[in-house]
Parts: sequence; C-alpha cells; structure tokens
Amino acid sequence: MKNSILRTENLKAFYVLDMQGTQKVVKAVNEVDLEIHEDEVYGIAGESGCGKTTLLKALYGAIEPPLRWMGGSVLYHMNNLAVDITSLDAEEKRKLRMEYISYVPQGSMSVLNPVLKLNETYQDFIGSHVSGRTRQEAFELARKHIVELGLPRNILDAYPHQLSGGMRQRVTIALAALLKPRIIIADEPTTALDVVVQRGVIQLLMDIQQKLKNTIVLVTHDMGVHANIADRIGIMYAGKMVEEAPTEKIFEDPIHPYTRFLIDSLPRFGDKSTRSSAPGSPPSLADLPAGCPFHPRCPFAREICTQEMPALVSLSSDHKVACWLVGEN
Amino acid sequence: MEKLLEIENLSKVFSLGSILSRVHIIAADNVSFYIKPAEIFTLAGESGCGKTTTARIILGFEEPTSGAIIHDGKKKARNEKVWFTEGIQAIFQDPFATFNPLRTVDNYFFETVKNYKLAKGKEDAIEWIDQKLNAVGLTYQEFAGRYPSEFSGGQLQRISIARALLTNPTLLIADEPVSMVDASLRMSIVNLFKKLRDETGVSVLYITHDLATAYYVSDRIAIMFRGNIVEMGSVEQVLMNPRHPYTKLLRESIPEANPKKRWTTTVNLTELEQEEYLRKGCKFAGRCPEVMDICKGVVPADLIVNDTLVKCHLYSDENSSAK
Amino acid sequence: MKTIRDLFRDYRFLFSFIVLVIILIMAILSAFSPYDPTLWNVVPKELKPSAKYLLGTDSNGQDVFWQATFAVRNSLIISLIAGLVSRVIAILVAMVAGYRGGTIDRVLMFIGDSLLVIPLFLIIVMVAMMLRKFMNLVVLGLLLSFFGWAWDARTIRSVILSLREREFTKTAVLSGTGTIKLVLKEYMPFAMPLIFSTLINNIAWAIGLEITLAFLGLVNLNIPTLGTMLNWAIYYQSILLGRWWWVLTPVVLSLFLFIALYWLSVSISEYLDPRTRIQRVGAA
Amino acid sequence: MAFVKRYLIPRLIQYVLVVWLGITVVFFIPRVTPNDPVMAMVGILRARGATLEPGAMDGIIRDLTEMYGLEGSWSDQYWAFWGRLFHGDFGVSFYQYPAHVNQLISTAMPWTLGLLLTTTAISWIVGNIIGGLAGYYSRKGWSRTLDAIGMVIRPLPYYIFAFALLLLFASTLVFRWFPVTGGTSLGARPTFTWVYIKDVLWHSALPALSLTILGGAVNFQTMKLIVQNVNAENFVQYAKLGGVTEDRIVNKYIIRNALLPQITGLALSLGQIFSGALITEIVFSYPGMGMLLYNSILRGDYNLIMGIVIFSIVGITTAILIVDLTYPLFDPRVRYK
Repeated sequence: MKNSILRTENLKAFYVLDMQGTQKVVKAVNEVDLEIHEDEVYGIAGESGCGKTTLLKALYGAIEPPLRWMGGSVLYHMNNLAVDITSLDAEEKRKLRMEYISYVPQGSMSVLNPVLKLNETYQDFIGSHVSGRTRQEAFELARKHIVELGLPRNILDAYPHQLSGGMRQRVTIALAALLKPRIIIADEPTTALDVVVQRGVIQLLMDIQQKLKNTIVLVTHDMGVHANIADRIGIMYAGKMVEEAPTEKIFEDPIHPYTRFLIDSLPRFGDKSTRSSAPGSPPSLADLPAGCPFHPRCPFAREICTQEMPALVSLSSDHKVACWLVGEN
Repeated sequence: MEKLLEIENLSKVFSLGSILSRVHIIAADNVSFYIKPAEIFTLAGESGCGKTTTARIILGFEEPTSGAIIHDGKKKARNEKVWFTEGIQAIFQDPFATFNPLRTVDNYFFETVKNYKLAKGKEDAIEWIDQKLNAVGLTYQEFAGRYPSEFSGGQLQRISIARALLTNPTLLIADEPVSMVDASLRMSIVNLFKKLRDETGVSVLYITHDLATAYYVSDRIAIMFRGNIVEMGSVEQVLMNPRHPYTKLLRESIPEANPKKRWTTTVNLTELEQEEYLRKGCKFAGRCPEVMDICKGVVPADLIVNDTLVKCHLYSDENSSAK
Repeated sequence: MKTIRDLFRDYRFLFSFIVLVIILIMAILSAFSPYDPTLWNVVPKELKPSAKYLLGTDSNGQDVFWQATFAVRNSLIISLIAGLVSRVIAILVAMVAGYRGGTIDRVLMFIGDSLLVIPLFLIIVMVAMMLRKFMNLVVLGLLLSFFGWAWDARTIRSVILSLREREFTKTAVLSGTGTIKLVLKEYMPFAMPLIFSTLINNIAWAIGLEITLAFLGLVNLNIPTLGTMLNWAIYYQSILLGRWWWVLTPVVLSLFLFIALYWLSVSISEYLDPRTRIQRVGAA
Repeated sequence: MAFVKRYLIPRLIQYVLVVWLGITVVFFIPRVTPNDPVMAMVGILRARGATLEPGAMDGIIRDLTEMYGLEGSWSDQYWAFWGRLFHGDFGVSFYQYPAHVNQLISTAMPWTLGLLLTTTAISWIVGNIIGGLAGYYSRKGWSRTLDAIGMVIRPLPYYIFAFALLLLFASTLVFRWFPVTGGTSLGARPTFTWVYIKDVLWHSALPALSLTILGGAVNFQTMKLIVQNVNAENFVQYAKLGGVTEDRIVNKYIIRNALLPQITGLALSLGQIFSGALITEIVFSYPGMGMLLYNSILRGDYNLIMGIVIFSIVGITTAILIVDLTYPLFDPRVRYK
C-alpha cells in the first residue's frame, strides 16, 4: 500500500456570487474525501460543470473570491508530517508552489507572457524560488531541462506567439516540472489539441512521471486519455466523488449507474452496436436536487435516493462508490 | 439518381497579408468526392486540414478558387448561393452560438417557414414545426417563446437539427455537431442522425476530428490532411485496416477507452505547420515513417486499392506488388 | 423593467438622471419665459440674485435665469441634431464597411482614421469662419455632426465584424433572411446599446465644441446658448468687475451637464459589459 | 526585413496619404463654402470706414484675389498652392501687414511646443503610474477616491476646466496667486536670465496645470481599466499561481503589457490634446499658436489661418507617426511574425 501524499477531508468549496442583490451559491465541491498516493497518476473524470476544475483549485490552494473555503481540509504529506494548506499564509503557499506542487492550467494557449522570450519567463519562475542562483546558472538549468524532455534546443529563444498550440502546451508542462515538484496538477491539458499532438503531450507527462517518480493529478473528460495514462480514476458528478477505483475496474466493472452510462456510451472501434446516453442532462450546481444528485436520471432510483446523499463507501481495499444500491448487497 | 452531391477537384487558396507581403495558404487542394442519397459521409481530419473550408464552399459561404459542385445533377455556378436550393441545410458546432441570444428560438423557425413558403397560416406553420420537433424528440409547447439560454446544450442542438429539417432537405451538413456536447449526451444526438437517415432518407455530410464517433455513425469516410483527401472508402475498411501512413498514425494516436490498448511507441512532432502547407510532393513526407525519396518530389496520385482511394506512392503499381 | 431597476443601483446613473431631469425642466420652462431672449434692457441691469430675479440680471439688461433656460434649450437642440445625424452617418458607414468589406471597407476606414488623426477643431473653426453669416442652430448642428462620426463608426464596425463571424448569421442566412432584414433583426439588438452610449458622448462633445466656437465668436451671438451666454459674460469683463452670478451660471450649468452625460454613458456601457468602458476623451 | 515590409512601409504610406488628404480638405474649404473670403475682407475694410472711389475698389479686389491665390481654374490654384507650400511660403498676414505668416508662426510655435510637450509628457507618465497602481490595488480606499475624482474631472472639456481654474486662482474672487493673462509680464525682454525664465514659468503655470490635470485624468482612467483587465489575463494568473514574486509580476507582466494600448491611445488622442492646448491658451491668452489663431479669426486674417491649420496638421500627423513607430519596440508580436 503506497503511502499517501495528498489527502482531503470533507472538503467543501463554493462560489458565492451576488448577482445585483440576489445571492447565488454554486456548490462546486461538496464534501469530497480524496486520498492520492506517491508515484501515481490519479485521473479525475467528469463532464463540464461537475466541479472538477474547482476541486483542482482547492487541491492547489488557489482560492480567490468568489470561490470560498466552506469546510474540510486539504493535507500535503511533506517529509512525513501532514500540513493543512487552508491554514498557510500567502508567503508559505507561494514557497510551496512549483517546488512542492505545480499546476498546468486549462487554457494553456494564453498562459505565457506574450512580450517575454521563453527563457525570461523560465528565469522569472526559477528566480522567484531558487535564490542565490545567477541568471546564467538558472538559464543553463532551464535549457538542460528542455533538452532532457525532448523539446528542440532553440525553443527558449522564441516568443510564445511564434510557437504552435501543441508546442506552447508542452513548454508549459516542462515549466511546471522544472523544479522537480512532488505533485503536478494538470487541468484538461489536451482538450484544444489535435489527436497526434495530444498523444505527444500525454507521453511528455508520462516521461516526467517516470523520471521524477512523483504524482500527477490529471483532469479530463476524455475517458480514452484516462485509460492510457491513469493508474486510478475518480468519477465526479455534480460536485461529489461518486466512484473511485483502479483504471481496469472502472472500465471493466463500473458499479455506479452514472459511471456505467459513461463507459457504455463510449464508441469503440470494431463494435457498431447501438449505444445509448443517460437520459436528461446534468443538474446545475446552483440548485442541486435533494438526496443523490443523479437520482433524476437514474433508472434504479429508489425512495431513499431522493432523500439522502449516499456516502462514499469502500467496497474493497481500492474500490469506493457513493450509491445506495451498494448498501444492500 | 446515383450521386446526390458531387464535388469535382475543389480548390481554395487564401492569400493573406498586404500587397507587399503576400502569403498563400492552400486550404483545399483538388478535393473530389460524392455523397449518395440516404448516406452518412464523414469528412475527417485534424484542424487546418480543409474540411470546414470544403463545407463552407458547399454551403456557399465561400467562393472556391477552382472546381465545381454538382447538386441533384445540376452544376452549381460559382456565385450561385447553393443554400437557396432548399435541398441543403446545416448544423453548427456550438449550439449556443447557432441562435442569437437576444432573440427567441422560434423566430428562426417561423422565418424559415415564411421564406420557403412551407405553410399557409400560423396554425399550419406551428403544426409543421411541431412535426419536425417531434422527429428530434421535442414538442412545440416546451420550445415556443423561449431564449437559447433557457435550454441545455443537448436540447439546443436537437432544436438546431429540427430547424434544418424544416425545408425537408436532401442533405444535412453537420460541422462538428457533437464536440461541444457532453460525452454522456453525445450518443443521443449521433443516434438521431442514424434515425433520420433510415426514416427520411436524408444524407448527412459529417465533419469531425473525432474518428471514434465517425466510425460509429458513418457509412463512408474521407481522411483529409493539409487540403488533400489522403484516404477514402467504407468506414470499416479505412478505420479498421488503414493503408495511408497518416491514417495509421491518426488511428494509433486515438486514446481508446480500453486500458489494455495503451500506446507503445512514441510520436515525434514537428512544430512548423507552415512548412507542411507549402511542401512540394506529398505533404506528409515531413513526418511519414515510411517516407521514400519519390514522396519528397512528386505528388502521389489517387490510387484505388480494393475500392478504397489512397493518395500514397507506397501503393503505386511498381510498389503495390511488395505490399 | 428589471434593467432600469438594476441601473438605478449605480449612484452615477442616479446622479446623471437627476441632473438631466433638472436641465430638461429648465429647457421646457423657456417656453414660459416672460421676456423675449433677443430683446435687451427688459430688466434693470447688473442686479445681484434676489427673490425677483433668481439668478440676478446681466449687463445686457436680461434676466439671467430665463436667459439660461433658452441657452440650455438651444444648446440641447444643437447637440441633439449633431448627435443624431452623426449616429446615422456612423451606422451607415459601419454597416457598409463592416458587412460589405473589401475595398469599400478600406476606403471608408481610411477616411475615418484620417478624420481621427487630423486636429478636427481647426478644420471646424475654418468652416465655421466661412459660414459665419449663415450660422444658426441647425447649420451648427449639421457642421458638428459631419465631423463627429469617425470614432463611433469604427467602434460600431468592430461590433458588426464580430457579429458577422458568429454562427447565428449563418443560421439566419440559411433560414432565407435577406441582408437588410438580417442586419436589422440580428445585429441591431447588439448595436443599439452601443449606439445609445456613443450618442450621449457625442452630445457632450457637441455641447463642448459649441461653447468653444461661441467663445471664438464664430456663432450667431444673439441666439442664446451656453456658449454665447459665456461669451457675453466675458465680453463685459464680469469676472474682473465681480458680477460672478452672470459668469457662473453657464459655467456651472455646463459643468453639471458634462458630468451627468459622461456618468450616464459610463454606467450604461459598464452595465452592458464591465470590461469595455467607452474611452472617449472629454469634449474638446 | 518582413517587419519593414509589413509594418513600416504601410505606416509611411498612410502618413503621406493622411497629410495629403488633410491639406486638400483645407485647400477646398474656402473655395467650397458659400461666402467668398475676398468679399469678406472687403467688407471688413469698408466696416473700418475706408472710403474709396469705385475705380480703386476693383484694383483692391484684383490684388486680394491674387494674394489669396484664387485666380484661374481650381486645378491651377491647386498646383500653385502646393508649389508655394513646398517653399514654405504661406503668404503675408493682413493684420500685421509686412510680417510673413511663417514668421508669425515661428514666434508663436515655441510657446505652444513648450507647453504641449511638457504637459503631455508629465500627464502621460504620471497618469500611467498612478493609474497602474490604482488598477493593481483597485480594492484599496485611495484608489477608489482617486477614481471618483477622475470621474468628475475627465468629462470636463479643456475650455470649461481652464476657465474654472482661472476663476479659482487668478481672478479677484478667491485667490490671486497667478496672473490672469499673458505669457510674461508686460515689457519683459526674452533673455535667458533666471528672472525671465521664472517670469515665464509663473505665467504658464495655470495653463500647464490645466492641461496636465485633464490629460492626467484621462490617462489615469484608461490605465486603471487596462491594468484591471490585464490583471485578469491568463498569463498573470498563471504567474501568480506559479509563485512568481509580486515585483516581477507588476513590472514584467502587468505594466509592460498594459503600456501597449496606452501607446496607441496616446497616438490617437494627440489631435485632441493639441486642440485642447489651443483652447487653453485662448482662455489664458497665453502667446502661443492658440492666441495667434484667436487673433487671426477676429481679424479674418485668411492667410494666417491657412498657415496655422496646415502647420498643425503636418505637425500632429508627424508626431503620431513617431509615436506609432515606437510601438514595435515594445511589442515583439509586431516585430517578429
């Protein structure tokens, strides 16, 4: 059993928006308990509007208004003591970023400063964390790192607008892995990319993980990407974790009705049998239905499902499900 | 009649920049294919391969530089707006952008009915619209008088399909119809296309970069790369045992939803797209694993290998014996 | 109307609404003025403000308050003419350039840009000098409108260009809608708010310019406007001789008018899209 | 080289075309408008009680027409007009009869240039710095109050603001610190002694203050808004998430990107600032191009007006060209495609 590196307990993070007087509360992350191990690729799957990006922000400690901590804690396991980042101040959090945990945001196309050459951007990030290094040393570290990851040598002398979308994405990932962080969080790193470039980006993430033996938390709605890279997958729906299991179990033996619909609706080469999608559409996080949020669309919904929210129960050592069906058998 | 719509060596060259610094981008390069009645034909490829440009030319939103479009046996003159022959309608990628957020959705329906004189009075029009809405699983009551923002993505895309069906078109052009819709709802829209093809005999030109859905829904498929059709044939042939190296690369790079089929080899990526556009000879020569000298100089011909078209020197006569 | 209720929550909208209402009332009051604005010496000269003469009297023997009501009315007339006519020109130029595109677009935009770059004030001064004998409210309004469309044509054109790329344009075309109907039905709802806030800016610009031209003596001085009133006040050295009430009336009135108009346009455009605020520099 | 072809040459062509269009417009205005400048001048002469026999009147009209360059067909006049322009000869001023127009302009120009350049520079630099800080710390109290003040000052036209300052600081009503009119005290000889310079500064304080405050308010507001928008951009958020220190973020990420639209903003508003300067000079009767224009309008000095307008058009468009050409130095996206 690998020891865990990142844990959340009863984590709650909501967006509190006041739209000209009336207050709207979006329950983006609603009591999530998560445990991520060392040297592992943990995949988080879910559709748009299920709160996965907010969960990542919470894990990274990037909570800015209108998003607010509502409860629970996020614990980093650093040299065997658990640090709750909700209690850290800005400067302590800043020190942790890039050195202990780094973040690859969603829209990576516009994440690099357009008026700076890439090596200046790299030096900004290095200089802010590693004091005492001369500019030349930092520049050398960046160039060695880039070549190691198989990117072209002269990429650092170019401006962001001179690179293709795929290349900019890979440069951002290389930047995130620059100071050898223990955890890398990647939010939909491949959505806007072509299939072949997407494969290159995924392989870059896998190379980094194998080299640094660290943890990658990967969020994407593309189950194919999860199948290719993730060791364990967590399925999110309407702000809650509904199922968590190793990749093979999720694909071969999904328990939660939503996960079953998700897996069944994926087209597969060589099999043209009719596939159906879940009826209805996902609920809005601002007014969630009572009880289990999936019950309006669930064919197996029972009385209790419409009243109480099922807790995340462990079926076996590594398979957890939040559904009342599990309670019976 | 055998061919509903035929495209004959359609080309489109965009020239950008001011008079001093001219840059020519060949978006479509001698594209030729045909669509049979009651058939779902897919035009697939990565971004920048010319599939959307081809769709825009068929719909008349773009003037082709050369080539012809033959619809219902009549050759379309270059400047004649094709959509006025009510035979062709379109469905777009982003359901929320398809309708003006400041106007109610039913405006477009009544305008289409009025402009194409499909019904006499208001009741007649409502009845006609309701009939089309039922075909996509909706009713007139739940749709009348509401703004686009009051629907979900999936519902709005169905409404967009209903609008396209109003004029009883013989061909629907769907430009990436499901890429913005949630994965779990995607199948309901894709199944709709199959139902419409079987029940009303409408043909669908399906434009996408997602080969998995293309495999599930279409009968024939054409793979495009930098403006050329590199492989075209039945979807079973083309996707299950691809012949052109690019189709193979595409097919391998798709992350399949099956943990047992993970990538084994790594792919090398060039970062200069511009080069590929202007390359003489085969445009894939830059990163083709089976590149030969001839590929760099001579543009490969469109060869037929047991009724699938392949644009690759590997399959020319002197080499086909080896394959 | 929900939007009006939201707008009133913005203090700037509230302030500008109150000021504009007061000014409109003054303009309407001019119809009930006991004195004819063009006649002189109808009241005793240079009296301090008193119960009988609310804002005192001036050296021409006119009641400052009633004179101000005419001044406000005429200034508003000029700037409304200038604003509305320049809207028509701006919309036409934007529609043709934005929708037609190609060489017409480049030519129109070149003319627009050069009007922006060349110091318009001097050209307006020259034209006003030449038309001095024919100058009246309408002519001045038309003159200002002829130079006031360039900046706004460019803004409206960019809105139209972005709308043309949007997919609902294609849906409308596929529904068989003609070009004119398409522009009116699909684009107007987007362009209207922008046209309205640029209209307000243009009105403020026109009033400011009218005052400047009046100070240069390039307008018909016996038609009372905010500018001519100020010109007469300076002509009779009312600053040095301490007749503050005569000179302060037009200055304070136009001060409040400019602030109110600016705040109105800012609060509206901010309500529409918080990121883009109309960047027009204050009236010349 | 691509940069020169794609950015520099189109800009130069546009510059030449704009100047040509401006001057052609100025050429046509007097010829298109209904009343004839010669008759206007004759009217002014007669108003001054000049009694002339009928024969002499035709001679005067002929001389005036010749002096205005109005004889012959429009095309001859047009070429003659450009011919004179290239020799820098704007003709003779009627009011100060022997003095040539460009002589008058060259005396007035330094005053306007001195006032305009200093106030524009100060208001641009100060306005941007304070606006930038206010935008970055937009939640702080001081930034809100500054914004409120800006909201009051910005809509005021140059003319009204200058007048308000005049009433406040110069007239007998409140303070009497500054002179009401003039560039120097009466009878001061222009020498480079400290006394003379102090006198000039004392006189130009109010107009300079008026222009700087107004220009500063405009730059403050635009910069504050741009900085707020840039602060929300992806690359700034990512730098913050990446733990980049705050001073690097403010200087290299926010300020450098926020300055780009400010440079084009400055270029576009130069025409407006120049007109504002002219008006402010008239209010304070400051002896620059503004006063020259005011006097020439009062006396209908036709040649002087043409000279001032053409000089201003060429000057302003050149200044705009210079500002436009500095833009690529700040924005690599324009330098390298």
